[in-house]
Amino acid sequence: MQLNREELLKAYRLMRTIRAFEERVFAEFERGNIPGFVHLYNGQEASAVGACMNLTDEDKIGSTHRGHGHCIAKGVDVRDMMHEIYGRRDGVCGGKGGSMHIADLDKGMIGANAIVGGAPPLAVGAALAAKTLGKDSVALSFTGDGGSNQGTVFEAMNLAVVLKLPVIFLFENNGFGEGTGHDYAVGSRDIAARAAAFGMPATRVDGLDFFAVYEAVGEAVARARAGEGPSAVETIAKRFGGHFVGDPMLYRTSQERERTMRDEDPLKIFRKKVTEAGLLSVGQLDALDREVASLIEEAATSAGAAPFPTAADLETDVYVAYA
Amino acid sequence: MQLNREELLKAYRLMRTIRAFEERVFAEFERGNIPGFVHLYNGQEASAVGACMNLTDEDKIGSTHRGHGHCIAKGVDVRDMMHEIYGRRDGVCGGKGGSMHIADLDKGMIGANAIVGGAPPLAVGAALAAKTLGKDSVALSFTGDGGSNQGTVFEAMNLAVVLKLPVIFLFENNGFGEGTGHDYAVGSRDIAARAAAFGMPATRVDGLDFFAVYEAVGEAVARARAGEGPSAVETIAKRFGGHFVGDPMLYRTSQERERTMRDEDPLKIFRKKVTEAGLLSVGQLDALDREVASLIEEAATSAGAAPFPTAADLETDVYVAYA
Amino acid sequence: MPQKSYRQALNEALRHEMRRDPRVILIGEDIAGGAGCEGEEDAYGGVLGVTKGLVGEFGRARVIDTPISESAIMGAAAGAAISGLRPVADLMFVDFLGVCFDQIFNQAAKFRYMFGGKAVTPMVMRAMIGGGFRAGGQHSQTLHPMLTMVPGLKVVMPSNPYDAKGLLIQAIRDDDPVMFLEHKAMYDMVGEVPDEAYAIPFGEARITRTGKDVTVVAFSLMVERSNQAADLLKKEGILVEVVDPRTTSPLDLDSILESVEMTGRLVVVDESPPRCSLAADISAQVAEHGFDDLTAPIVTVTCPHTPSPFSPALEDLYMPSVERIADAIRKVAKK
Amino acid sequence: MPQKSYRQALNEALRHEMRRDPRVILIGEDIAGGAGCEGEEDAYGGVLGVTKGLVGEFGRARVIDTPISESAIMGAAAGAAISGLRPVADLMFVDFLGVCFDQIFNQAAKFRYMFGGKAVTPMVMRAMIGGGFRAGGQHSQTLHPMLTMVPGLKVVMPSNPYDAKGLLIQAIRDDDPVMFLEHKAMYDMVGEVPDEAYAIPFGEARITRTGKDVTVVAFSLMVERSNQAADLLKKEGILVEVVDPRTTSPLDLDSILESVEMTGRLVVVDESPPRCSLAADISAQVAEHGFDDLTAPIVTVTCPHTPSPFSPALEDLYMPSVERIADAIRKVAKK
Ligand SMILES: Cc1ncc(C[n+]2csc(CCOP(=O)(O)OP(=O)(O)O)c2C)c(N)n1
Ligand SMILES: Cc1ncc(C[n+]2csc(CCOP(=O)(O)OP(=O)(O)O)c2C)c(N)n1
Ligand SMILES: [Mg+2]
Ligand SMILES: [Mg+2]
Repeated sequence: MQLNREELLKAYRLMRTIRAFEERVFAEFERGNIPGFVHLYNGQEASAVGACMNLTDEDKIGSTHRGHGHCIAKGVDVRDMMHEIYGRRDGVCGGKGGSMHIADLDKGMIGANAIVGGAPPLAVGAALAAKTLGKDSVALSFTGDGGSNQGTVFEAMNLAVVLKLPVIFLFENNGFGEGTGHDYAVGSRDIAARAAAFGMPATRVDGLDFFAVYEAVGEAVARARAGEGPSAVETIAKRFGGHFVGDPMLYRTSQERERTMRDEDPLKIFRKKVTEAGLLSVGQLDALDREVASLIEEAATSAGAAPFPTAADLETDVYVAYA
Repeated sequence: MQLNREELLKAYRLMRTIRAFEERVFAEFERGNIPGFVHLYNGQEASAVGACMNLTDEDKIGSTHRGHGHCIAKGVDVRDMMHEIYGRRDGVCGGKGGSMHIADLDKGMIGANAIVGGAPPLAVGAALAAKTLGKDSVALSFTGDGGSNQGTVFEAMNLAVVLKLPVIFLFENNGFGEGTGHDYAVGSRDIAARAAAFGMPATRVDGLDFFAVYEAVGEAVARARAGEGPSAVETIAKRFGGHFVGDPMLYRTSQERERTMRDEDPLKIFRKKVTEAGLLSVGQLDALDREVASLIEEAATSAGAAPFPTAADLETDVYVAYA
Repeated sequence: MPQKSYRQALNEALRHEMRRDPRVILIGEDIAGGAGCEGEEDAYGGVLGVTKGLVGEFGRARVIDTPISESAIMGAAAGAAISGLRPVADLMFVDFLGVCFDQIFNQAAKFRYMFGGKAVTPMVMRAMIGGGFRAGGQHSQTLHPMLTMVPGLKVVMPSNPYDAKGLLIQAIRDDDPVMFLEHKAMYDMVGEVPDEAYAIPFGEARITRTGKDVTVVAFSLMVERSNQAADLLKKEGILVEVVDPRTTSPLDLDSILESVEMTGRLVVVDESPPRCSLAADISAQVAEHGFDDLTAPIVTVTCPHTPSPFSPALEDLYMPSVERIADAIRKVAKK
Repeated sequence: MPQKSYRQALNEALRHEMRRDPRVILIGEDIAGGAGCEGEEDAYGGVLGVTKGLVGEFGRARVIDTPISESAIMGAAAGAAISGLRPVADLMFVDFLGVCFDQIFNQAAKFRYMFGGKAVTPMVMRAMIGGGFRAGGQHSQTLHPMLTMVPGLKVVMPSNPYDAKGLLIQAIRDDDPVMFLEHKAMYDMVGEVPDEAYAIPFGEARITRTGKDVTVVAFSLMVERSNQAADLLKKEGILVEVVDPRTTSPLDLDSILESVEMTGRLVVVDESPPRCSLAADISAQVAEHGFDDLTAPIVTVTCPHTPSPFSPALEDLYMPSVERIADAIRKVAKK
């Protein structure tokens, strides 16, 4: 599973796009330009990108309330996403979904989800469709450490094993579920081992290391495509920020947060690896940073200027047809 | 945990009572004297009795749709139960509950349950009450092999571990969930190991052997009373009959059923053990059989003659008080 | 026309559509049965036999038995529906809604709106409803009001074998999530059912009795009971019009209003506790949009505000009976 | 009298009852917060701060943080309630009902009836309801009709800080399962709230505006909006009576009927999609029991039959507004 330069550049571009996107969303939210509440993904970029670099548009992912990174990694257009988060009519969901419901079925992104544990059963269904229709595509669901305790997730894992479906249960252990620690909420303190007991291969990897995630998920995807059934992967990577923008984060110490942002930054780690290995140059990476910066700038500016939906949009899109 | 003669007699009496009760319910149902549908427990007697012999009236059990045996083992009056199953006004639930909802809170029987997976969260709550009120009592939930796949059960196990509650998750693996085999529905094919992965001691025992169940559950109860948290026990014992009375049982072969009823009868096995060990005499056991037979005869006869509830009873017992 | 049971009509509908469209699959508990057992395949065919024989023709790849995990079943059906299949998921008893409702009302039903109209979620959820089986508080409910309430969901309540087949075929061909509610007490009801496939459009009421004095609206099992009440009252000179809307969402309000325009009197029969019921829903819509036609109070006939009792002596009093329906009609007719 | 926020009133109610009765415990996600973390205890105090400070006084043995497992939370509360505790379980957003509804409507609410009147299940389930937060389709619902429908359950919807405190105290002292619904948009609403403990009985409506022309029934956030509409219309010479029943189950129908007897006109305001809504429920009860007093159609003001939209531009149109309420009143007043 060696990655060539283009793929490495793509991986970095995606991670940087997520980082820049979230930093901009944070800033615009603080300025009051974004309605509702938003859950940011920065700090966890290697997990989404490491996973999704193994997938095509034919493959499906189901996501969470913290879905921006998953969407970007799966190829959803950041401009359409930003417009959605701003609640504008030309957002990817017409302004009807918002941050927690971004979906783009053409890209195989079957939905962020504001219900913790909502996505895994859906991913199992997407995998069932692939298998039934004789495709070799797979489905992957993202679930947090907190969400790993939701009954729907356990049911989904068991059903996937019983039906031997091509699905990957990716658990993103970022240390917290809202203001509660993983070590408290997961009784066994080992999400991967608990998943393994359902009868599937399960591994725990460093979520800061793009390459570790890419390989672990790659193996799971290969198994799935080969018809060998589901797998679970647990990635460990703390979120930089709070549960949502505005969370005072009293459950974290400032030292821990500073340490995390300094020493546990997946982008820094990626840059170090690829430059030291001579795979990419600092110049190439910096160029991408600038490119992404202007892309995000453009997205936010156009989002701020885009029109809102109107009364005519309120009652459309409920049914395909309703007598 | 040596049992004295009185305890051995009690254990046998309870198992025999369950057997005789279920055989009578079967017969009366076939005669059309019992409304609704009934799920019989014969073949699994050692599981309920082996478990409940470790419990007092202070301890709570939560049960399933196949709850007659659990109720009897926990000390619910068989006459009141029979009247309930007949739908009579003086049944243990006033005729409002029926076979699938027998409860007797004074006996620590907090309810049979017609929702598969319904009881484990309730048992966790009963255990929480015991712990909060500083009692040393415990709670035990019965769940079938099929029910072990319900999300509520997994959530209950994790919560019990997190809060270190005095609860025992007893899984009765009788081979089938309706017409589906355990080996199909439980992806891991190992309920106990799956429970262990939630972070609690879990053992699998021979559900035909009263003594094996009694000891395994006894250890779990001792741990719970000592404040050491939850445990899981899986008992293996096939039901003699169908899922419900009337089930054609096409998913079983007649040979397998005959073999089961001949070689896997917990009462026969108990009799053999205690007589060969010289703990009880055949005469004592036969005497109990006769005693139980007349008890059941009396219960069924009085049930058939008891009055039904009336219009005056229809809307009572919904609320303690309703403005 | 051939006579068939409600059960057989449903089975035919599933068979027709599975033959017609390879994307149609069935998923649920024991819809075939026998998986992982020593005995026969297709040992169950659904707890009341509706899917019997289908695994034989279509195989386990399309008739999929599952563990007891309703959230996973409904979620898998929803996820498969937005990924190219047209699943028919079996919830068995509608009473099990409580362990999987999120996947229905927050997921499947909301996809299209939340995703800005891009999602199409063609799934059917079959469930058994209703009382009369002495099945107790957790196996005798209808719960259709909880489902009718959900935007994005369609709800079907067939009252006879002919409708059962035509509405199930429509449900499977429909591109929106459909909750298809089958009354346990009707599986053995026999009626004329064509052998060929036919679809009955949603939102089109059927008038089962015509009369100028009182309008009765009823669904599912209550239609037959309302018809009996109507026949009874004819002898007393009260002419009753019975309207069976067949689907609660969409609801054919126009047909109801038309009838009320003529009769000026409305009785709504609903096998459900009264609060926020379908009876209340229809009464309120008429009280708002047909008020000027009303010459008497709108009377609802429902179950009491209690769980379903087990004892036959109580359950018979619990469900709306022909007598209670007739009394309600007499009451408004007098006014 | 001291001025306090709705949030503070609720916090006081919990504190009073926890001091008064050691059997009262709180259980839910992040009702304290900080468990298993390096930072502070009580880091959350509930997502919107209602339980802040309670863990400090009562400790983690009585303020119990849980994993994200709502079925286990509600089930544990129900099991504890029939075993001697008086739990107050926090569902957080009522939208999460779908992952735990069975433990509420098939278990807790049915125990007493199914067990022949022997069970007492004193539990309170707190949940945040309502729109206006731009929280999207899965975090903006009210769902009170689904709960009002359930026999065995009581449902409370306080519309101001004073009622919030008195009704929550009553809910905790009540021996039946109570669903206590707090509107997100009201936590910062300030009003007079006594320092001492007091209980407001269920099923007793409050008249917030008196008028002889039109009766408006509203709950929770809609009461304030209805009051504003009433004040607005006073200037137009339309005298509106606003009735806030405070609890939907039990419902003080008598107070509603009394008012309608005087006004002859009824508007029901309900922040919910229309089908099988509480608006429909109340309209139907009046159409049946107060028909002869009615001089105009009963008009309901609800959300449309769609999920909650995210965009502020749409959500403001989605929720019943003062303008829409006023228009409905004008409409019936004209008749
Ligand atoms: C069923 C349900 N319960 C609770 C919530 C509230 N909630 C939203 S996010 C969250 C924490 C999730 O933690 P985790 O799964 O670890 O994801 P993370 O936020 O860390 O990415 C909670 C409790 C919800 N949205 N859905
Ligand atoms: C939530 C739910 N799903 C499905 C059912 C229907 N049902 C009743 S019993 C049963 C099988 C249970 O199997 P198991 O747990 O092994 O218990 P057993 O019948 O073998 O004692 C099923 C599927 C139910 N009652 N509740
Ligand atoms: Mg987390
Ligand atoms: Mg079993």
